Amino acid sequence: MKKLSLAKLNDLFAAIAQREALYLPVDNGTGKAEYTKWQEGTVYSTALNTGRSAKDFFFPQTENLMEFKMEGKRIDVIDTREECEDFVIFGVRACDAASFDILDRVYLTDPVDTYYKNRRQHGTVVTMACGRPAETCFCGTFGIDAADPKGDVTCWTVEDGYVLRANTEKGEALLAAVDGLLTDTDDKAVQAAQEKTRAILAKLPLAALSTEGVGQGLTKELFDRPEWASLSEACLGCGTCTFVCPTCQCYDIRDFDTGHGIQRFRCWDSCMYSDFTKMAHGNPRVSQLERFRQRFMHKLVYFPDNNDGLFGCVGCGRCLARCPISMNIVKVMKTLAKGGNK
Amino acid sequence: MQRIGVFICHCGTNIAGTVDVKAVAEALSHEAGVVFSTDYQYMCSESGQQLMREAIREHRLTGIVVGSCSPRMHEATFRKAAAAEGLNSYMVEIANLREHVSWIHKDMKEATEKAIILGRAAIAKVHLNAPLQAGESPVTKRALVIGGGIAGIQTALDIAEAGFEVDIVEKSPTIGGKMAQLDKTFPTLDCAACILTPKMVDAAQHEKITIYAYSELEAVKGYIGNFKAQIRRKARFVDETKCTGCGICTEKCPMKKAPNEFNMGFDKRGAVYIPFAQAVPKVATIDADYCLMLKNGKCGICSKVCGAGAIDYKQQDEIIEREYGAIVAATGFNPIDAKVYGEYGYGTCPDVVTSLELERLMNAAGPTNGTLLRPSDKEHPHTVVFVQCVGSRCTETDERGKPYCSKICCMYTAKHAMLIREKYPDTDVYVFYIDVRTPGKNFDEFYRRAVEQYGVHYIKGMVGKVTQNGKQLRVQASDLLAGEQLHINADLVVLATAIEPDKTARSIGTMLTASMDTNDFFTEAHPKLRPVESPTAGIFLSGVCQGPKDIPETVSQASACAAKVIGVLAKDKLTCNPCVASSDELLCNGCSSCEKVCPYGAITYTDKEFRGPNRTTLIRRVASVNPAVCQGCGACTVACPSGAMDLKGFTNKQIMAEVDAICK
Amino acid sequence: MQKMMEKRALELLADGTVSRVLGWSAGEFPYDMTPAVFETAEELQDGFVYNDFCGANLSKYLIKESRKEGKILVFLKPCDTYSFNQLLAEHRIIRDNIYVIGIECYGKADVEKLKAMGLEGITGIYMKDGEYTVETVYGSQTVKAYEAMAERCLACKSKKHVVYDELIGEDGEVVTDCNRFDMVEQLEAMTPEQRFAFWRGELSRCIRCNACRNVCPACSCEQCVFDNPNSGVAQKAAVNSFEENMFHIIRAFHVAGRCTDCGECSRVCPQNIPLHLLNRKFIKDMNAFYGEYQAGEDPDKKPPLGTYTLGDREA
Amino acid sequence: MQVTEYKPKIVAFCCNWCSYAGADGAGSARLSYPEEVKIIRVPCSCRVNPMFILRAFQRGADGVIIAGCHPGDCHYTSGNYFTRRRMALLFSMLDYLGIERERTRVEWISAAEGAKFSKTMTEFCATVAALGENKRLEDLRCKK
Amino acid sequence: MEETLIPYAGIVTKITGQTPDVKTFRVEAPEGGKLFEHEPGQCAMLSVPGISEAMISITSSPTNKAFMEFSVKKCGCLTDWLHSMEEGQMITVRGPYGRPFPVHDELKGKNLIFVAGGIGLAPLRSVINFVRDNRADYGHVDIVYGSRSKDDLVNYDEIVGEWMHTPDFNVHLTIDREQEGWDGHVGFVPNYVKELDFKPENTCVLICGPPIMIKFTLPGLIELGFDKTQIFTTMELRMKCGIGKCGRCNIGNKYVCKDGPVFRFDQLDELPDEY
Repeated sequence: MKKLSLAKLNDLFAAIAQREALYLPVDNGTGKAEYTKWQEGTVYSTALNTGRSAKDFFFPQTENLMEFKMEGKRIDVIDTREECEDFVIFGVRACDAASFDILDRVYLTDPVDTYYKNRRQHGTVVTMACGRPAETCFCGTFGIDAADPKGDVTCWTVEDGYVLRANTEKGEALLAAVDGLLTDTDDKAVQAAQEKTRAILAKLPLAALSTEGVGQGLTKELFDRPEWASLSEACLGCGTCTFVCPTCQCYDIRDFDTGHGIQRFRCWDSCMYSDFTKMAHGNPRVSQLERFRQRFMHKLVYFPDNNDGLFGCVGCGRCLARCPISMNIVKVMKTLAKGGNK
Repeated sequence: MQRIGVFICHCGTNIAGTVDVKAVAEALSHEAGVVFSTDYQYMCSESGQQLMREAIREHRLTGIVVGSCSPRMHEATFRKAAAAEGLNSYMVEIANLREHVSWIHKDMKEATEKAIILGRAAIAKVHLNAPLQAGESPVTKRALVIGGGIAGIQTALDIAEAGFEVDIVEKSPTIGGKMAQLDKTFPTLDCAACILTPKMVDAAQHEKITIYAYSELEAVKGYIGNFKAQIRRKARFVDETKCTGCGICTEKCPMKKAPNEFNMGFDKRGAVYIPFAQAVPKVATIDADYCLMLKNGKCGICSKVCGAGAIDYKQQDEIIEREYGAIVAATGFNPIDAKVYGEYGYGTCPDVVTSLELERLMNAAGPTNGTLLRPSDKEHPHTVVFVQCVGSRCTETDERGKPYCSKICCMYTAKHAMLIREKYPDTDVYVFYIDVRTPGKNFDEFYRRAVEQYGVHYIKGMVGKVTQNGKQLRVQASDLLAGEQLHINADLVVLATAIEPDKTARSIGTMLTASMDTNDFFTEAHPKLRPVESPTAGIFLSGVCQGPKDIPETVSQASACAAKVIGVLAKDKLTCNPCVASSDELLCNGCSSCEKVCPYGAITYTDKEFRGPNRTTLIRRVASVNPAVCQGCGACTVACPSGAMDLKGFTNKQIMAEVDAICK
Repeated sequence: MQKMMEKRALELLADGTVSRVLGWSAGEFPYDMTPAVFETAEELQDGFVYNDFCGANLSKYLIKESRKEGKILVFLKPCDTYSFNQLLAEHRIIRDNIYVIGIECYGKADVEKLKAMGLEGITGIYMKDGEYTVETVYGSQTVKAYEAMAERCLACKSKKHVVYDELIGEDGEVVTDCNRFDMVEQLEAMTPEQRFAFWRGELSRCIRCNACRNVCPACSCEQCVFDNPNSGVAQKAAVNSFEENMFHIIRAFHVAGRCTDCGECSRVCPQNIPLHLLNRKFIKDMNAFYGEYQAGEDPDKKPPLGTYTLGDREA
Repeated sequence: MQVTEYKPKIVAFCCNWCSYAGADGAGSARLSYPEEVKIIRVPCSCRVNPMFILRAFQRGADGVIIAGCHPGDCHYTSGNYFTRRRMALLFSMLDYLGIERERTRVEWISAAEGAKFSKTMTEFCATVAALGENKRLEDLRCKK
Repeated sequence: MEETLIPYAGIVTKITGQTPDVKTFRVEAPEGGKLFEHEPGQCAMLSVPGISEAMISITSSPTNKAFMEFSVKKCGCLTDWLHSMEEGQMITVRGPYGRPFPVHDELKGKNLIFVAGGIGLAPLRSVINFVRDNRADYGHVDIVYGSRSKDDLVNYDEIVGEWMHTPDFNVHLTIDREQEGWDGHVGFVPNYVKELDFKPENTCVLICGPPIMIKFTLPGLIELGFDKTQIFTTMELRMKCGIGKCGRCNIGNKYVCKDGPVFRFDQLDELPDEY
């Protein structure tokens, strides 16, 4: 393990930024932190988490896939892909770091999504262990340890500085490059910090939330549960939960006529939208009930079904804080867990 | 994907002179969907249309783009040609390469580029065009003529003769208009009353004509074939049906202080009056501004003397509603107020009069019984000076006058001069003019008679000032040809004041939604080819309300106008404009935003059943548009937030496609 | 208040006046109430909650709910009654199927404000004497109620219920000295460059989640133009600055004269974009150009964009 | 050194009855105006949806002008009154967003006012040219 | 690196009108030949850039080495556009997507019954022609094909001209209502299947058509003694990516584009009823 003194944090950023683009949480002026590109003077925000998740780095809200030149009867397909530049994301929390595994399961399985892979290969993730989790946090429910996040490099805030640990080759390369700023250290301070965090985690209101009643193989049991009706009743059908969610990965492919060619781009889509599955002659998910159910069944049943029991939620709590009508996955899980034969 | 044919017209050299038509046709041939592109000398000619028709057949065209003159000119021509070949007329779009390109741009390269862009926009639109079918609407077989002057009377008579009912609405107590006030008429010098009054009587007696005199148009709704008009019948305080026109009341009325409008205020009339002997309808009218009974309830003499019991002091304005298939504006004119030209002394010197006032001073039925006397001292004038173009043909900077030529002044002044010289050969007559304009049959001969036979002094020059000089008027003027200043001591000065549309024309134009020019003359649908129609369908123009004209011209225009009206009324059904709004019921949420902005009340709402999820039925309120009532303005399409309301022929997507093509 | 509302709802359910009750149900935390429909006395007693965090405007749910069998009871705050009236004027809800109880309101709290004060790990919030005692896993703290009041409530335009069948609590008055246009005026006073920078900063955060639109009682189209592939302007993502502008300008324009300024758009925005400032600009302009108009106040009054006068100012 | 003036793209929505005819009138009278102005014919100025205006800016227009009949002269009685209200509000909103107010305009031009048409377009073009390229409402995807 | 989302541009070399609302498009690579190989039952994403993209089953057999064919019914934005196209124009194609009919294993050596309604013949045609070209590998073949009217029968010429003359092929055509010039069977497909009294032994059924047809044919087959494991169908849902990532075509945990479109009926039973 390596140590960075408190005073040298900015030097670390400068050193990284000299090599490659560095993104870290910065207060955006509305009391929320968002990932922002570091430049001299940028102040790292220690806020618990960013408003938007870190998935944008690998799965941006919109991205161009290709272009078409159309002339008369002719169509030319233009591959606009370019090799991505190396970059570092600093300060990713355990939940978001875990979300990358979930996205990988989708985008890196055959056929590989080359747009995603390109970014993933060139991005180095530096995680930051949590110190002050909030009431909306429940990453522990999905076996994620907020005190020991994954990532290429893990970082802990300790009393007199930061302790860093490289977890991967990419991480080691990063630390090696800034070695001049670091000193060797043992894991005592880290353990103390972790204990403190874990003690708080245990006191959180959602600490006891379990995955009992949901998970792999429960499609038949859960699909027709009557509670879906009341759970989905107030849902506005907006995309807030999906768009702030670090694991939601549905997308739409659209064409845009620029006047001198067709740009085909993809953008985030939401299974909560009424037109998500709409076809020329009907919609298999006719009402918000079906759409609402799809989102939670996907995270809690279908995804685990197809991914060895891994849940499609990391407990970051963003949807809890952001849903306009305060309906969320925790309420769904608790309702489903309560009496399965209502 | 449409199969589009592009036809670029040279319009002789009108377009081809500035636009490289071959290059345009070539460039547009590469646009998606264009399967045929060519240029031709005159697309609107028979052979041009033939070329288009052959191309439609040969290339199985589904859409046409013509690059030519304005669609306001030949859109209909090309639509007809397409329809003749079985292609829906509304699959034709025009790129305006003449009025909007070749005629305004000089640089060949730039004009050609612009022409190509406009062509692309038209192609982009045609791609989204859909065949449209015109609906039909019924025609109310009655016409309304607004104004009862010679124009209105002639139009009404002609329409009535063709067998259709006509209503004349006249704001004054009698029809007849300005012509009734005239003495003699040029160039034949027959007396105005002699030729006008029989027509007035004809109108009054015609079974198809109803005259609403002393009435004003209140409101008009509807559209061609189906207008609804509200007419205010102002209270005459005399029952028209009972009054015999005997005139006893007018004689006995003790209140004799009302200025007599008919005689231009030179004499007085009673509070109850008949404007002139030949008035139609010949009924008395009580002037509420002067009637003692109406003002303070004391008098009532007319009521007592009226044998027919026609006087009704309690009469109220009445509003009647009538339906019409066509409306004619024949609102006429007035001379401008000459007081604004203070330098001519009008209003301050009593012996400075206007030409229309002179008409009354010379008329046998006028205040002087036809003897020309000065207003000031009732003496014979020995020197008369006429001033031409008072308020006509003014430059833009002169805010008092009109930019146009009033057209009739040269001729009536020649007439006046001639008549004075004939009746009173001892009188010297001077005419100061800028130009003498005498185009018209026998006009120039008439003018030359005035100069050569009657010895009228025509002086090219301007009158600078007229001042009172004792009993006489001192006229300062310049003789441009002699290059000298003149001072003339005159007994009478006559101003040939400009004429302007009647003040009521503006509000009537607004009611009729008929457009007007800056001078408040009604705009014709086309200055040359459709001179008697307003651009608003079903509204026609008769007489001076469209522009200055003399009596023969007015009468011929009035008849032309009647012919156009008859053309509408003769039809049992009119083809509607298919470019109307329509609502997509699947998108409409029945919020009523569209209804609020529809000027025609064409939108109504119904509760309809729709299929909901899981075989349920939903009842929703949705808008529907009556295509016969909708005129296609599109106000509703913007009021509609969901985009349910769209306008056929000008759909959101079509307009956006044009925008895209233009901005590309 | 909650007790009175619950009691009255139980009575109306029991006597058959209504068959359902639209209110709020309890959440995981003291502040995350979800709008809910209760059909039985048990459901009401179990789950009905009303407190200072019940900010959601329930009127839009009535579009769907008033079309169902039976009458529904709805609790409306003063500002919600304006939305209700506007929906009524637009024929979107069926009045006969709704029983409106107006509830007095002196402003709702905004949990975001508490969190911005550094209150993390909230486990309980208790109201007493104009103060909130906020308990967190990191200790407890008291906060003055007005410090936690939602922005929209600080600029409340009316405490009057414009429609109701009965009232619980007092009916208030229209707030004549409300300062809701202050921020609009501040922006107007800036240079175009400053305004452009301000709005770029705000709108560039948009993630096009459509929460503002979907919560808006005025946005009740069967299908939004931005969702309709045939409209030619359909967009799904805030691809760039243009599309951000386009969406928000057109949305504001579509609700202009119909927006009651209920403030839901800004409340729900996950990116804290002050969307109400767009709507308020239109409201302010319409008031200034065409005379005072408050959407929802009088359903029979013609909206500014549905009428005109001959002497209107030029564009 | 000669500075080449910026040539803006101008979209002019003209109502069929007055302003389009006014444009024809300008043509008939050979009253020129810059070729940057391209006219789109609409039945009435009230047909112009704010979406069209934004669309034009998106696609590369630098200025948008809406021309209709004079108030009181609308072929459809009231269309231009609604245009006036809508555009007053829309333009004010654009201004509020910091988008140059001068890039948008409403003008009343009658069928008889060919001279006014030409003058208005010339002036508007010059105003927009002075502002330069539309940056604040541009869509980079549509730039070549 | 290959990216499946990036399509090939292909030339539509031939357009054949099949019925009033169905056309068959022959697509070839610009340099000639096929854009890619596929298995019977697989689909491809056809697109006209700027218009839309849609998943269409490949109706030609993999044994056809010269070109691919797609039969398209006019029912939306893209299909409307395709129907208005002309020969020589280009479109884009990507794929192949999805799991094919198991022609190399489960179906091999079996008697095959094809049951199709309307445009539902399109995916089956690929299998039918594959079977004709590998005749020795399969047993007896029955084809039951029905449509609203004679004019709505897709590939009529091929059926009458070729399939009817293939050894050990029985083609049973039916139309919904009596029609002049039709002396064949009249009636709905489900009833006709029962009337034909097929034997379940060593037989597999491949069925494709409108949901209502499938719904009523299935019990008939069960009645005749067929097991759900012997019956295969192919599904259609809204698809965008074609590779199980965009998230919209799932039924439960299965993605139609990746895990389907071909399903065996016993597999479908495992899925929730949301299609």
